[in-house]
Amino acid sequence: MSEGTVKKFMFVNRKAPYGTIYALESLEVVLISAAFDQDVSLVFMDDGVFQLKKGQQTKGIENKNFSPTYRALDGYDIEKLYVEQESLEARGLTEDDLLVDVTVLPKAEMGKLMETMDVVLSF
Amino acid sequence: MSEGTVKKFMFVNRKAPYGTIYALESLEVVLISAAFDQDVSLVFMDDGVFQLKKGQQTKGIENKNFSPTYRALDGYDIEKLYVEQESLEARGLTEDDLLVDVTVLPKAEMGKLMETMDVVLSF
Amino acid sequence: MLHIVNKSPLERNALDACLRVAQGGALLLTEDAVYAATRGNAAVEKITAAMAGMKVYVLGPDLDARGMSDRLIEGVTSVGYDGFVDLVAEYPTNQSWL
Amino acid sequence: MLHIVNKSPLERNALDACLRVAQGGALLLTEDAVYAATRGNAAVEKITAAMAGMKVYVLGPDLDARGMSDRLIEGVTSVGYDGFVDLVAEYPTNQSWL
Amino acid sequence: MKFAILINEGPYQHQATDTAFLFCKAALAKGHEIRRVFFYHDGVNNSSSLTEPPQDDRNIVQRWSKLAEEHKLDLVVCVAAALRRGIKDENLAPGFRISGLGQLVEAGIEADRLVTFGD
Amino acid sequence: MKFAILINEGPYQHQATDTAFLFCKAALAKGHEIRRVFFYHDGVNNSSSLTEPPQDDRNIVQRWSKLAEEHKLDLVVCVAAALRRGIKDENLAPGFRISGLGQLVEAGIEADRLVTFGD
Repeated sequence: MSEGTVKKFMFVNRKAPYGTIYALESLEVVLISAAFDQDVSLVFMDDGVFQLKKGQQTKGIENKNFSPTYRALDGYDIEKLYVEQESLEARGLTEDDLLVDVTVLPKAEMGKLMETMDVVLSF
Repeated sequence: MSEGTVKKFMFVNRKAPYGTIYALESLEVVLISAAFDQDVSLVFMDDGVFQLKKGQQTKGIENKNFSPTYRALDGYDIEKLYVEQESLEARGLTEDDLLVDVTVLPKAEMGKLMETMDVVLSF
Repeated sequence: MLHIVNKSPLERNALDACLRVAQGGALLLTEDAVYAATRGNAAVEKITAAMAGMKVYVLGPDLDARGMSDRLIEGVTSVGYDGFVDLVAEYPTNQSWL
Repeated sequence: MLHIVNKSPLERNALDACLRVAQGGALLLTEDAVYAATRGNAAVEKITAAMAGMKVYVLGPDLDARGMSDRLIEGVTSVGYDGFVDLVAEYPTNQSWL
Repeated sequence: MKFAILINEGPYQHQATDTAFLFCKAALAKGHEIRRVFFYHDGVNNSSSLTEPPQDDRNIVQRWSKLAEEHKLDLVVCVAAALRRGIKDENLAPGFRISGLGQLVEAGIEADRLVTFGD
Repeated sequence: MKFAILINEGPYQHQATDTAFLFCKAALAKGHEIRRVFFYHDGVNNSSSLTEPPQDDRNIVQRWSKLAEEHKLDLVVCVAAALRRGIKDENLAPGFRISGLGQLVEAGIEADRLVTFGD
């Protein structure tokens, strides 16, 4: 039954990187989903917007810097990246601070986008 | 060296019961500490005040109701129970809602009490 | 869609995030989130405001466990695990605000 | 005493709880809490207010990991793990606001 | 209706897996199908055959194994998350199997509803 | 100075154990003594001999074992928390030992400072 089925998957990232593993392991699911030819959207809101911050240097915490992977998403045909505007603003960030090109949406637009999905996974 | 040493231990409980195991496992440490004849204080603040709420019935979530243990603390000579007033108020609770007798302290008094401790453990 | 929140409203930002973004549908409060719909909790105003645009449910067994069943605010519906299942079936999509 | 906070100020209430109760001493921000002391974060006001009564430190390696080193607000001191150790040694008691 | 379940937290530490279990039981009692239960993040720890809770407490792992046996449930533990956390075939409880993340995406595609339980 | 360390979260899921490790290394480098590292709650999962992280990632468990060997550290895993979560002698990594909660209280009494790392 999954043969040929294309669903709209949304991965909602709401947590900061490194403090917990959710950001990293969420990215692993996203990469796998690409292999299934699904319609994939990524959302970054709340502290999740920090995942996309430029200039991460993790040597001091002896942890793997996985942020370059966001730049590679393009190569997996994952191109729909959405960031909530209010979340960016509350953290003093702008689009220029982010590693990748994203679509910035105000909260209500983000909510409407969610309503159009088939499967929403939140990390 | 521990022979005869009496330190002031404070256990700070800030989390609601059942949602996570911290409240239950914190109680286990507290009971053990009694066996070491230390000067033990328990603090309940933020969602930790919910640990002391009367009327807990856990059958529906198939979990163990450990709240009666708070009533047994007395028998272990653990009698210093402090609750932060602001935390109670923000949750619509009063002393009458609690399973055990406590000393209610406003935030600044709680902070001063903490300063008098030797070891503070937070759960 | 069905929005599911399982975090205390006074400890985490999950409920705030959900209510900020959600466009109607239903909200189910489970686990530590049930406190949000209990009389006197500082989060009650948010729930009351949310009820204008969405149906609000609470998982009854979680209320009972926490000794808060007699404090459920008016207008919020208490359901069991079977009601939780029905809500998931009723709404085409759901999201857990972790 | 030394207060240690490791939670993001916009996700959890740990920093709020600490600042509400703490009576002076020092505050060390680690892990996701370092965001609280970065320019433009909604929590900066709280940190600035806290600095009137306590010394505020941030764990540098955590700032670096998050790409926020160039945004540390003025008046907050960045320390390494060795500085973390020194702070623990300097203050007779410490508390981690988990 | 066909459900898929995602569980992101370990046993005892968080209530998430308790809620997921009671949800599954209720769904099965109503005649729904559970297409797959996928364990990710610390959720993989739900499959450890070595857990031994106190006598008066629920046995979370055994409870899953039993439910799987009774209803032929497919309990899948993410291999990458499991390796990180020390879950292998040698300490895998009955009824669980270790496989890749693709099983989660596939479950999301094939099920009518995917419900996530976590922290 | 004598330190005692309490770790409440498991490996990889939370940064707490990373921070604790780097804190211990720094304290030892400064000539302080680590009287004991006590693993509680999900922290007991730091002692699993079965973890196998990806090659390019840190090996949290081995790192503790190695530090324990080099500095004769006393790494104690709470028995009650360990049983709940499936940590037993058969999957206990080198350098760790399983014992009771009294070891935590004792460490708090004997050390000059107790520092907690958790979530």
